[in-house]
Amino acid sequence: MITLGQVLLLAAILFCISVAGIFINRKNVIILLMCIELMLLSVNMNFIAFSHFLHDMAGQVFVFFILTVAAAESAIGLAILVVLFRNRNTINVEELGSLKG
Amino acid sequence: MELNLPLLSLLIWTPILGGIWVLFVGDRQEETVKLFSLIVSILVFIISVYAYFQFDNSTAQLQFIEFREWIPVFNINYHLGVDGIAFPLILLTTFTTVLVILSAWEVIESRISQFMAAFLMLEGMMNGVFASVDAMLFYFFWEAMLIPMFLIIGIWGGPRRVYATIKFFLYTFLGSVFMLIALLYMYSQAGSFNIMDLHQLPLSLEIQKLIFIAFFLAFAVKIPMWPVHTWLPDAHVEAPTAGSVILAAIMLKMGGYGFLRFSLPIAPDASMVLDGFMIALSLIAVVYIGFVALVQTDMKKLIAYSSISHMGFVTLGFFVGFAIFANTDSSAGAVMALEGGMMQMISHGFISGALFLCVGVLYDRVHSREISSYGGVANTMPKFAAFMMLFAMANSGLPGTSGFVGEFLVILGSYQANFWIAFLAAMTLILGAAYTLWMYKRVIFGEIANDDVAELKDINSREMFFLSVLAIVVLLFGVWPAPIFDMMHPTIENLFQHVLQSKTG
Amino acid sequence: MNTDMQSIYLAIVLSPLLGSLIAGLFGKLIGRSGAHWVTIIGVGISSLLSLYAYKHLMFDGGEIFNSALYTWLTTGGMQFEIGFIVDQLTVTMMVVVTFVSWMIHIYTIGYMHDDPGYQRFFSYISLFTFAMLMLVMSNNFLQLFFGWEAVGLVSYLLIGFWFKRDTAIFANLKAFLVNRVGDFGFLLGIAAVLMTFNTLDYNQVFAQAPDFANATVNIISGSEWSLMTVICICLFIGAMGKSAQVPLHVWLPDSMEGPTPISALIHAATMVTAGIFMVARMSPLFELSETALTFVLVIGSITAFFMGLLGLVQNDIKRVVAYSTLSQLGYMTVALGVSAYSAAIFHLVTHAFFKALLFLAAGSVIIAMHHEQDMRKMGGLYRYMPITWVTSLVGSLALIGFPGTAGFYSKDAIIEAVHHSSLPFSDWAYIAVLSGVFITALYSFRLFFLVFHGKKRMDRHTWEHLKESPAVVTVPLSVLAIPSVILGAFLIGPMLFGDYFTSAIYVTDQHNVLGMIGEDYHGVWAFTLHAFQAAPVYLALSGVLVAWLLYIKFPKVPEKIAARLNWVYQILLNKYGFDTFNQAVFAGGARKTGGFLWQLGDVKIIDGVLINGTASAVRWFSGKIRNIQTGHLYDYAFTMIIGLLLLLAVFVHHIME
Amino acid sequence: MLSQIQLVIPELVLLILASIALVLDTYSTSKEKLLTFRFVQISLLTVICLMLFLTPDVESHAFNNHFITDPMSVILKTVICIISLVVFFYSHEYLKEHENVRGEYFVLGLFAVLGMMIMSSAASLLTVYLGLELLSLSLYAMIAMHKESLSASEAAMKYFVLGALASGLLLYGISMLYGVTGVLDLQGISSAAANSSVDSNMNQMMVFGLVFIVVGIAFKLGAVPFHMWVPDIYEGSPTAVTLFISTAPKIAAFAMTIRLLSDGLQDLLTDWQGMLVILSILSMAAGNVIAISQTNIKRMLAYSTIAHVGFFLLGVISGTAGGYAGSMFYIIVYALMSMGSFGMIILLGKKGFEADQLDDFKGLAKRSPWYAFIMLILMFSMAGIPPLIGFWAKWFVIKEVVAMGYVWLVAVAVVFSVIGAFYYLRIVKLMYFDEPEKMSAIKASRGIRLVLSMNGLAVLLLGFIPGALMALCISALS
Amino acid sequence: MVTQYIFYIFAALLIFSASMVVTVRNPVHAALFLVLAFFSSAAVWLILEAEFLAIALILVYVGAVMVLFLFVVMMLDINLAPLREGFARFLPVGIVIAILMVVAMGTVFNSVHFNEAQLYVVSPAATDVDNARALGKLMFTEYLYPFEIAGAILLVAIVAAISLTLRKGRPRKSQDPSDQVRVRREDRVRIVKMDAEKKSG
Repeated sequence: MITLGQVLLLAAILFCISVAGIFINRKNVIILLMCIELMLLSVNMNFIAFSHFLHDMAGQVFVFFILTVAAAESAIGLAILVVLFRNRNTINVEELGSLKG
Repeated sequence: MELNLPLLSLLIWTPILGGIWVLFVGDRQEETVKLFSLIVSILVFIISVYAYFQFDNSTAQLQFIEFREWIPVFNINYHLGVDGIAFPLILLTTFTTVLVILSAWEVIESRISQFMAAFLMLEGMMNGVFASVDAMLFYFFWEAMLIPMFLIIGIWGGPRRVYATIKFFLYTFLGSVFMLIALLYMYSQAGSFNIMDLHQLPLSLEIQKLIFIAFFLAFAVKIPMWPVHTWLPDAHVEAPTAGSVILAAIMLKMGGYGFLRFSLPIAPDASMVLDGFMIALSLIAVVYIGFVALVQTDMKKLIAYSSISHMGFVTLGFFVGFAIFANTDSSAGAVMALEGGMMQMISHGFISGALFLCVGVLYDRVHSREISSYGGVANTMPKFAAFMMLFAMANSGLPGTSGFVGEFLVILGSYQANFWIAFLAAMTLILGAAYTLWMYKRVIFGEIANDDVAELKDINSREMFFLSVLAIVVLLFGVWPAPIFDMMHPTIENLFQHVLQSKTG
Repeated sequence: MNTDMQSIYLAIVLSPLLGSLIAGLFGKLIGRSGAHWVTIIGVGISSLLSLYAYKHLMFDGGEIFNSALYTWLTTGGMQFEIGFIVDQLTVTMMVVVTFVSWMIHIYTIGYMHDDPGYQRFFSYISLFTFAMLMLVMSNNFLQLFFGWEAVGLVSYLLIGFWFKRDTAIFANLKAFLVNRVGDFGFLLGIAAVLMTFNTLDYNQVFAQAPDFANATVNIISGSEWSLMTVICICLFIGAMGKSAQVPLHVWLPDSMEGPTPISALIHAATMVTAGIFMVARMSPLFELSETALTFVLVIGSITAFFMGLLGLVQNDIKRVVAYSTLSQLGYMTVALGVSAYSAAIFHLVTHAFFKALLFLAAGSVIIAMHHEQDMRKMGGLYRYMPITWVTSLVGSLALIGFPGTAGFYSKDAIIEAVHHSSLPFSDWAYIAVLSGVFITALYSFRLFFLVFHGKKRMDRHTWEHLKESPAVVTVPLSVLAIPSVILGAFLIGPMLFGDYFTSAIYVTDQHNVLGMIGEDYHGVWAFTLHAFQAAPVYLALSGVLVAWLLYIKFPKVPEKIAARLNWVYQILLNKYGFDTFNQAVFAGGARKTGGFLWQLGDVKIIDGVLINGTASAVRWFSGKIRNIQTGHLYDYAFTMIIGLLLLLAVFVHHIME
Repeated sequence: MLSQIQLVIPELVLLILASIALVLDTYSTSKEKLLTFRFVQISLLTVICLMLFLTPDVESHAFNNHFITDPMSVILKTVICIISLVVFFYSHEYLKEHENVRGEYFVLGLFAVLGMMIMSSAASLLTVYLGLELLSLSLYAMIAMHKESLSASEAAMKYFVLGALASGLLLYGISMLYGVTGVLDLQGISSAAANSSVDSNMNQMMVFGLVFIVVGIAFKLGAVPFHMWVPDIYEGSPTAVTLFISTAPKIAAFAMTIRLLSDGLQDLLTDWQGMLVILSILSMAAGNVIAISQTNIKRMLAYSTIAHVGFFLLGVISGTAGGYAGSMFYIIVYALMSMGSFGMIILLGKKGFEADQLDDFKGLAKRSPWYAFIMLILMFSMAGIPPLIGFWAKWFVIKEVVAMGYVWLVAVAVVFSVIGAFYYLRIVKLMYFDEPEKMSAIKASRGIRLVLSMNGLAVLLLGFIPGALMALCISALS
Repeated sequence: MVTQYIFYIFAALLIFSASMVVTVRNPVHAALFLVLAFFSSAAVWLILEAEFLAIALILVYVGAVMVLFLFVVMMLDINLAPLREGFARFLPVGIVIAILMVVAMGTVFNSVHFNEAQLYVVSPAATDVDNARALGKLMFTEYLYPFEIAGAILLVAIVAAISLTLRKGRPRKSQDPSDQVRVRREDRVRIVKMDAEKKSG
């Protein structure tokens, strides 16, 4: 039988990967967005695990909302990406540094 | 006749409202602005004089009390009242402001309305500081004052005005915030900001020490004491004449006032423990700064330094009391020293003001404050030379001028504490005379140094007026200081009695 | 009775003040003549009234006046009052001061005749008279100090009267500062008095004084000092300043930069004697401390002898007289030291007259010489200015103490007194004053011969215009000459051996030297004859003789001596190097200290390091750490994660426990 | 059910009106989109009125504890709406000047307001999260809406990524809390937290979640080290949006803080206190120090915001109702001040020219004494000098902290605020002591002149009579 | 027992694909790996008896969101050359941080041996309730208010996405002198950090 701890650990690892992804990725904004998706995924994993072991639906409901929001978020994110690309003709993260200091 | 006016409120708000009105009139009608400001200041002075006649010399209690709720949730009140310590300073303020406005009459060309407004508001706030019984109200005015002064120095000041004014602002601001912490702490203990309540608040010695330090930072910067005095020379030098006068004549006094109103009565035990420290600093101010003043080449700087050294006498007078009491186990000498300090503050108000006005008179003509660019002024400006001689002598504490009284009493007092304190304090007799008269010699005496001096016009009637008024006052209080002492005596007597009771436990 | 005396005394004090104010403030309006009239009248009134007061007190047996005018201030249960005491001592001083001053007012008309600052000058000297009167008539230390400083102020103003001259304004600053050094001690003395007696009123102080005779005070921890000694020495330091005792004498010779009438009035007759007067006034205190008296004695004798020597090498006519003043002041101080207070006052009075006389004579010479003061450019004037010649002869005789002249009695009395004194160092002092007599004679007649006799050394133009000075000059001379001769004979009896100063001066029996002398005093005539069996007279005469030999008979010799004893000569020329020393050490030292403290303390450390240092440090730091904000997303994310880890770390550690 | 709906009427109405506005926008053809703008303003006014008249001041829950209305929420929501009203006004002026008026801008603005209102009266972790997202998403879009501006799109992207990261962290924390307590509503959580003090295991788990939640809050507030977005977004976004971001959302963030930390986790006080102390000190230090070396006023104000947040956190740290009231007062006052400051930048700006360099303020006192004076008031108020309201804000907060006995913390705070005073003074210096580079007078519509003046005077007058507002804040949290 | 192994397999797959997402250069590949990640996690969810969400994840995410991603990647024909450059030097940092976090979290989970027993409230196991129905039921009763908000959020997303990407006609080429005059450095010049040229040989 799987224990809660294992699932949490899995989620944690996923979380860490996505976080690491955000700052080791220095080239492509799209990958950043994907990392965010991963992060949300790990959070969902947490919720579902808990709701499973608590025999409580609330967690799943929460996941449902997270999915919704994530969808909306990625939509907007991509839209911004498009605008950005139209302005600069690149989505290279490293060139995204005119505001600083 | 006994008509019940809210005198203190009038003293505070008349000038402030006047100032606002002046702002709105703007620079278009210069004459109106000047005239109006003058009238307002004179009016305020008259009110204060009227108050003087209402003032009851026989009691140490607060008078002219006004009380309104201000911020009820925190029991902060619009609570005014004056006693023998505050009231003389208010008179000084109202008196000086009139002269200051006169002195700026033809001198300030740009933004005259803002200038006058700044001074009127300043006057109101200064009266507010002296009249507040509620600590927060006090702090409110205390800090608010920085704004107009900041602008006065910064806008109408000399070449290095920006450096000077920012230095002035940050210096004093840094000092004051610690006072605020102390006040808030005591509020958390006492649940009230009424200074009189705070006087009664029992505090352990350790806490008292911290509170004392906090207040010390605020007041030592303001008065100023060595080693936190370096803002003053810069501020004085760069400020326009009128600004220097206000700074020297009144702003510095707030530090002294603070010591009397807060440090001593609120932290008496700490004051007693730390009095050695305070005395040491005061003596350093007297001697060290005396020497420094000697070598100044800029008249205003020189006077600024002499102010610091005179303020050293004030603090000495305030804090030597414990030693005196310990030595003579009678409060007589201590009270004498305290009152000496007070007197020193007041007379210094007149004298330093007068000296700055004198420098201003020269500056307006030659546009230099350097001693070296003068010499033999007496040849072209005999009247002026006479006045300046008087004030110089007063500055070096000549008997018969008000400058003597304070120093005399403080020295007499400190002798009762310890021979060597008196010895060092008395050094000022020599140093004071040395730097003042040496400057006088180089500026006023001698052959005509250069063409500027040769073309000098002697003082006009306006300058004649305010210089002679000051001269009269200086002499009057020199030969008959009794009125001032009668005014403050009960309060200070009472203050010292209070200070002698320990508040610990 | 008392009240109208009070109004009289007030009039005495205020009329000069009034005159001064009018002349000073409205000088333009009233014009030159107006100025001198109003002041002369003012001083005249007070002078006459003083004479009346003298009569009232001395002959009509009027009682001593002592009361307060008004309360200056009240603090700490102490009252500081302004008030007068008029007793024998005071009234004597009043007469001297007002009379001499009056004479000098008149004299000034001539002397300052064509000076632009005419009104100012009159205003000053009247003001001085007022201040001096306040000083002598004060019945408490506060007012004494007021007068003390006020006369100082006026002397400052008058020395610098010709404020265009660098030497003058240097001299007046110097004079004021040196006096301040004295006042420094004086003020401490007053403070000590107040602390001890809780009052500043003379009578109360003197009344309590004996109780504190053996009181001690702890100045430097460990060593107990006699309280009275401390008080007296402090006070005496003040006197040293005013009365130009070594080492605070340096200002007096320079003060000759002032107009001659001033030198006569302030720096010979009156102000400089304030110190003497003060000590006499304080006799009840000084009597309680042998140490203090000895101190006074030593200082006095040093001044008397060594300052006299300096007179020998001066060529400026006024400076010679100035140095003689110094040494005469030394004599008075010596008298004080041996508790012969009345002798001191006696000498003060006589000296006031004949020294004023000498100065005015010198002044009159200077007028004739068109303000040339170098004696080497004079000579043979007696033919042209007889009155001046006679009067200055009288003055000089009085000065050297030629039997019969006023100076003779007072000086002889002092020498006698020292002779009888039993204080330590008194025998040393005796030698000093004796040899002083010879020296005095020598330099006085050196001056006399150089100026009035021998061959004319002035340039042609001056020579042709040589003539006697106008009446306004000569009249005061003559008027002053009379007392210079006769006054001594009149006063010596009552003043020294009579009960002149009944209550004003107090001497303990073991110090009462005058008493001892008094035992074999049998009237003026005997005293005078007796003098011929004593050294002083012969010393004086020999002095004159030597002077005659050196400056009339063999005028070449002095140079030879100077050349032979060059090093002595140099020392004397340099006035024992006091001035150089002060300039280097005190003046220079103070400026160096100031510069050092300012540059290092204020500019470098406090402002440079602490204030601006902090500011620029913050600025620099700000400029550096703003670069944390690289503008790159990944760095931001990184920072956030680090922050998260930091918090977690704090907290993981927290759960490990 | 109806009674429940009654409680959410303001939100509901706003939602409906926003949707209507969306439709209406397609019909408003004018270049200035006056129709939409007016409508949006009116709808905000309506909501304000509803708030004042309908909502009961008693605390009451609805929708299975997803929604709460209590005095605090009512006051905060009202303030948010009022501020947004003014902000939209400024924005409209700005957009008009730059000929870039977009109807969606205001619609999204309304949705953002809705999000803030939801946050203010969120009673469960879920609603907190959703409200937050509603707000953030609208903001991202509003920034990016200025398509031509390079800096705007960059800012938008940065804000988006970091914001997503932050909400991810927040979610992780929420999931932990949920896992430990098994509930989502804050009441339940607080009761669980109360028990957690006995069960160490659970306590640790909760604190573990708490860290993530604090991070989420810190990001929203912009506290160091989660502040990195603030300067870039403030500088990059068009001033109109910066103005918005720097005002109302801060208040929402305050609501969120109180909801989560006080309503939910008051029992973990000691734990989050520690974390906030670190954040607060770091923020005050970094904010004040870095601001000194800025040349772009928007960026400078961004750093000053960070510093203010540090100060604001002090009140929360004290952990008492008084302290929260202090923070509330502080944040409201701050919103007022920063509104004015950015309004000033808008006033000075012209088409194609953002007056966002410090030097653009040179000699303003000569060009226009009155606005220089207003700016002077604002700057001194930010520096915390009486007689201006900014002083009372600082005063209130440190008073509470002192009362809690953290005097050392206050000492640190005041020292930094003195350092901070320097760069406010520098602006005054530029305006008053320096000569203008060009003497051109300021030309702006009467409306903005009026509003700006009111704004400045409010800062001044409230300084003389801060009592009422203070009392309000206290009553809100008692 | 079996489920456990299945869990392990999918967990491994999930972790692998996730790490691929963050490491591969080509965004298309990344997107595809992400899809894989979603699939595997969906599997895990099924094990955890969240059937509806598992399906939703596949349908909504893989079906919609990921397609959107791919669409964007394709639409903006980004030349991948610059994006290919190695980021190996940042990898270690990332790994270190990742490890750190895992350790941090791991310690927590170990220190608190999580299992049903230690959870706060464990409601009785719901017997044979249809997961989808239960969810739906809750959605429209207890969670009505959040549901509404979610609606609003989606609306915002739509509005935003449209108004951001929609272009009104082609951008004008005409030039505006005032713009050119008032142009600011920040808008025109972009400082791009570049490594120094490598010396060949």
